[in-house]
Amino acid sequence: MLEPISVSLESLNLITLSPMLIAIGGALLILLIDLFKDNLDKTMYVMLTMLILFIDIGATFSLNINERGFFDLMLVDGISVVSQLIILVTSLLFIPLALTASNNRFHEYSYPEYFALFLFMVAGLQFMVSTDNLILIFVGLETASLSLYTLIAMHNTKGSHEAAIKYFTMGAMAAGFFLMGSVVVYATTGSVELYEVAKILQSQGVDGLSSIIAPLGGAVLMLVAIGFKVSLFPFHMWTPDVYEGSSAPMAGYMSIVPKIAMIVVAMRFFGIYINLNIEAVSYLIIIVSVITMTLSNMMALVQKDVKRMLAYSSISHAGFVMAALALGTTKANSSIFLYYGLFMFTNLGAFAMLWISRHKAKRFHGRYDHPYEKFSGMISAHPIAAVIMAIFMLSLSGIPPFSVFWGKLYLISSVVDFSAATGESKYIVLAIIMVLNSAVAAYYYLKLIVYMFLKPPVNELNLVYTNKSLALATVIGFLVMATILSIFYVQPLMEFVTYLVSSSGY
Amino acid sequence: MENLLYIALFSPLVGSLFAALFAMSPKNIITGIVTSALLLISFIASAILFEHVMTVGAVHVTMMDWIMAGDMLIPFGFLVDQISVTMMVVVTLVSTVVHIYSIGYMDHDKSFNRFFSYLSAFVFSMMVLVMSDNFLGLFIGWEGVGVCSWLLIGFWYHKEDVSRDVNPSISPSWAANEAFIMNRIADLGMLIGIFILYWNTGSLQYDVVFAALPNLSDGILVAAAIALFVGAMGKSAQFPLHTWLTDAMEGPTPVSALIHAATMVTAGVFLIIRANPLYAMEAVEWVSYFIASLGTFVAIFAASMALVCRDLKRIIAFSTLSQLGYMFAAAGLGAYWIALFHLAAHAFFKALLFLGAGNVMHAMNDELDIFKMGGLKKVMRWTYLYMGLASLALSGIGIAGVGLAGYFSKDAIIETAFNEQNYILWIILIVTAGMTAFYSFRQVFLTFHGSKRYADTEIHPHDMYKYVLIAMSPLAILAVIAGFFKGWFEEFVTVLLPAYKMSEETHHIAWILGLVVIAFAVGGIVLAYIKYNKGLKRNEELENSLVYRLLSNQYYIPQLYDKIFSKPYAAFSRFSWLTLDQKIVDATVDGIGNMIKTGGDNTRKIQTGNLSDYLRWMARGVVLLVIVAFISHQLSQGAN
Amino acid sequence: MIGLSHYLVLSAILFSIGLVGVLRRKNLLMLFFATEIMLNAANVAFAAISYHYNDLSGQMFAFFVVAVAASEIAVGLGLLVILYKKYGTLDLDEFTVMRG
Amino acid sequence: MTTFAFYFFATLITLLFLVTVLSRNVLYAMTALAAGMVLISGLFFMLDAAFLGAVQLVVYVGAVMALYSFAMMFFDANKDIKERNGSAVTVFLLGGAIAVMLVVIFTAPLIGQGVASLYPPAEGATNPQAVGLVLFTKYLVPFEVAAVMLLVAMISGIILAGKKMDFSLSVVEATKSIDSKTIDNMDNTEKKGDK
Repeated sequence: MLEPISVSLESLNLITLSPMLIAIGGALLILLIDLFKDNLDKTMYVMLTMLILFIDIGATFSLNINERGFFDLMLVDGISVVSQLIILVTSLLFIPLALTASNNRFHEYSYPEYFALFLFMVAGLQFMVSTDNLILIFVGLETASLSLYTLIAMHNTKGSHEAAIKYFTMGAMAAGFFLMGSVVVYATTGSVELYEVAKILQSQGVDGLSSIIAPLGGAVLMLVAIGFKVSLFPFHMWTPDVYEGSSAPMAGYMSIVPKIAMIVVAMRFFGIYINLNIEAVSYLIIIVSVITMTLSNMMALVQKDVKRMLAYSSISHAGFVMAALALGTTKANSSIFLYYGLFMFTNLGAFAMLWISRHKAKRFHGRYDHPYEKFSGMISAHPIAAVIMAIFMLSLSGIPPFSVFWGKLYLISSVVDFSAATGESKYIVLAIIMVLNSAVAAYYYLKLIVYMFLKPPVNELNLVYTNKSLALATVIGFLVMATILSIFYVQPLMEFVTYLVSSSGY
Repeated sequence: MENLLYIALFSPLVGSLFAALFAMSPKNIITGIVTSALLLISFIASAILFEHVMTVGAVHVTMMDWIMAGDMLIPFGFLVDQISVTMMVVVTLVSTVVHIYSIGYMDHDKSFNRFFSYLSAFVFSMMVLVMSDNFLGLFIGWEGVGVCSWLLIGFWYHKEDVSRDVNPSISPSWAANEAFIMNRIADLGMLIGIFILYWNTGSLQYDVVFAALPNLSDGILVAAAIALFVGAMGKSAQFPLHTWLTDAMEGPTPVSALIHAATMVTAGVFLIIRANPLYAMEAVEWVSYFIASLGTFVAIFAASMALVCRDLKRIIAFSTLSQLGYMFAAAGLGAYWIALFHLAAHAFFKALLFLGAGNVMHAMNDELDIFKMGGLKKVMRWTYLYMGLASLALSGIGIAGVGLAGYFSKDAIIETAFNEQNYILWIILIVTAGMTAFYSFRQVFLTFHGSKRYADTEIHPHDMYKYVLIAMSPLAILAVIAGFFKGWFEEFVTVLLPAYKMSEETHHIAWILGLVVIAFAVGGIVLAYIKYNKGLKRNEELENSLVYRLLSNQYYIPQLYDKIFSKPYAAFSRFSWLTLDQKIVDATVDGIGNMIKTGGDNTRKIQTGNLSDYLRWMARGVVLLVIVAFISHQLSQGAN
Repeated sequence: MIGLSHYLVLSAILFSIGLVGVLRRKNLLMLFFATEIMLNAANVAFAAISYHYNDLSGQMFAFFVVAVAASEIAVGLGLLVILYKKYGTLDLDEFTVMRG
Repeated sequence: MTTFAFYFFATLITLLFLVTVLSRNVLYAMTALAAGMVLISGLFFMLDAAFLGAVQLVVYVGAVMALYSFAMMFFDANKDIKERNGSAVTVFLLGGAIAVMLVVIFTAPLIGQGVASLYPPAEGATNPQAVGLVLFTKYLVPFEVAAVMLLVAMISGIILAGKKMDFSLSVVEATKSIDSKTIDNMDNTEKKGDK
């Protein structure tokens, strides 16, 4: 007979689980409420979800940094906390976008389960970032992804179904590659826990071609899965279609939250290689990200639809960020989080502006709902909306003093610093490519401004803000203020992020 | 003093915001008056600061620490020293005049309030640009004036696009975009320069950066100097990035006067003057020399185009280009204070010239073709006087220490070229001076003298409102007297800028040199007078008939001169304008844009919408990654 | 003697078979079959490595992969049902409205 | 004996999966898939992973296949599927290339040889017991997350296949879009903008 195992409760450090448990508990609560009381107004659910997210943020803040819990499975370190905060704040800003004008009720919000699935997804992503065990990463990732596919499809238009199936199928294939990557890691080191993997690789050494093949192959396979989620070329194909098909806020949400979670995983995984000075992996990531940002910029340039343009632009932003990830310095890693933190306000805001112009019956165009023409002459019809949209576009193109500018500034300066520190001039080339790309990118953002400010309106069917409600206006107002006033908080924010990131050695 | 500094800086911003409040409402004269008054306040504050700097010394305030993270510290402060206070006084003075002028000029425009909002916003950005004590603040001001310039050039955005044959600048929005894009290309260079400096000196503060310069390696100095100059080239429209400036004349005339003559375009010169410790380094000597040569080239290049131009505003724009060339020549030769002096003097008479042109346009119902004007001097007495004065100043008329503004400033530049024993530049600059005089007066005579060629149209010209004319008078006065302050100004700015003295020999023959210049200038005027004073017969093919008339009316110029020199020269002017300018330069810019676009179109084709294709691309991506990984491995092995 | 690498090569072959299926199938239902093969190929490898190192992590991983596969099918089939209702087909060549 | 069993299973599984991937008949494909899954559980038993083998049998052959057969009936797919499979060369080339790549990776020397096992099976425990011990201590959290995931899948399945999705609130059916003339105009303005 086997000995019973006794485990003391303190050693489990259950507090590390509290943020996820709050999200899961909240989701279950919503399901229960729905079970007992039908036909509650969606406002109630929105408020409840926001409350749960608030408590979740509080719980995340109260975590001690650099602790492990639950048989060392859970890992609460700086990047876990900062990414959870980004995820939760974005979610908190995303959920009120459900409160569209009362005459315009969209399909997904008629389900209380929407909010439950949303919270499950948040919990899955939180698990994904607060562990370095490949098993839990995989399970968390799949929980989040499966919820996300459903959330997209629940918008219930033909486009959203097409989007969901494309995302789902490509996601299944990416999951296969994630597993094969894990197999290679497991086969080479005998462990699926990244800190053990790092230790073993460190002790065994990886010099010579024969011993590098397996680790490099693992990195390639993992990069497929990571590249899919972060949308790097050529695994980005789903991005424009899925963003176009899903509702605008969901597209904005997807351009930030799942990506930041996967970036944390990438940081943990590729961090091993970078610490071991396996330069090939850094080059690999940099080459892919340079291709990504360049090609997606070129494709964004020729788009006719603003939403698709924003989709391509978010791919190019992701390429930007991945280039910094390959450096592995504290400054680069901190500026990645800063970048996404600042990008979040602007990008979510831009998508929210598309959202308020959405109309159930009137589509602007048989194929596109948000072509550039829709916004022409907007300055005369809706001056305030035009100015807000212009601010978001200026920010996205990295014009000071708006938020994304600071992100770009820190990101590029981290590359330059790295080059100065290592004395490798080729990283200066990378910085120049990044600057050139943002110069090209400015063209398509400014194109929208030109349409809004300098072109005459196309016809009567100009955008009518049917979707505008107090809640949406509040969220957008907040996002605009956050974008404009970034100059005042960027410095403490950077300090906070740097403190968190550096305290756990990234 | 600190308060005065903030008053000078922020009153334009307050004015702009005030006008912006009424941006959407119908014309309200109050916005014009309030913004003008605030600018006047700003001017007075600047003037007091000027006095303060002269008697006490520079004012340096740090408003706040802007970014402070890790090892990155960028305090945001303002510096009022001899250089910036000169710029401040010039900018606020010209702006005040232009604002008051615009109240009259924009009288009938329905976007009156919006115009003032933009214009004041421009002044604020310009003040940030000149007053900042670091490169980042300068860059922000730099971008700010770029955006305002874009908004103002495209102010009449509702005008339709037309073909290049009808209007060389197609439409205001097209011109605005061209200006913006060209400037962004240059800004990129500037940003790189700033980065190079920051990453090598660890700061963006002027004083810190300049103090650290001697420790840097030559290569870095040269790279920074070149990169910053690229930025300056864009803003100051130097070859080959000059095409936007003439097209920018699509904007309202006060805008041309303020932004595209007096202030913004001189920002490039300002940058070089500001960064004079860098450009004075031994290692970057040849960059400075290149700047001087390019400036000289632009001076004659632009002047040659002005010779054949028929468009009133474009002539002045070419002339601006040419004068900017002079300024760069001076700065490149190390005579920074002379460049700054010419900058200030030029601001006065060029703004006056533009405003005068605005009056003419206003009178002629926006007609710009000087061949369709003539004989306006009777009906527009004041404007005639102003433009005549300004043209005299531009041509640099004067003798024996008495003369108009241009006489002192431009001659000093030409003298500098001689003093540097750079006789090629000297000769080119002198010839340009002659050309300048010729085209300035060709324009004046064609506009104001001769017969009324507009007589068969419905136009009944009349002079501008009285208050507008009075408002222009300070500029006129300054255009006349500014030169007398030369010695005093030299004393004032050389506290900060390197003193530039002529050598003994130059000093001795200075009067001869001056005489040569005057001879050329007077020659130009006389030539113009002879050719155009009596008006223009416009019944024949213009280019040829001009040459023909010259031949038949030959007074001084022999036949040979016409055949060998004048005709090819006219052809060369046309060639440089049509081919060099439009075909090569424009085509290159367009070509790069098209290339990127085509690339986008082609790449876009892989996005077929078919899931199978996407999945296959993923698989291709895996194979691609393997190849890239292999290459990366080889690369990293090669590096070790 | 059958060693680890035999199993790993088998796993690689099975994975590639699944991949070929994913790439060539146009019918979404049959495409899903192929994704199952890919997941199973990974499971074989996990079980074999687990046996080789005498370490249970691999079996754990395989266990969770099975759970994930089951969940994916539930969601995937839900999507297929709704697609079939709206489009009347499962041929993915029909779902190409969004492109460019 | 094990050698024979391995090659027997391996060949059979490969062939069956090839049938799954290449067959034009859904029924054949599904049956082959199910049979392949059963044989894979045989491999698991050979690898001393009895519990995993059982799970494989129960979940795949029991649950997954049942789901697929229901789906097959729903989609009325009980006949040959017509597919325009296009360029078979690309597909097989890609598949082959990736197979070669994986084989190269797997046959490369594994540097973890001789590393001490982190989670060895408990002494004297049968495989299910040992699995249980690890699963409910170390891997309790993923286990619970997997439970959440299954809940998510259930909710998703119910919602997506539910009747409420038949009628969309997100669009009004009579979609009013701009006529083709406006689209032409759009193209024209675009061309003009390109200049």
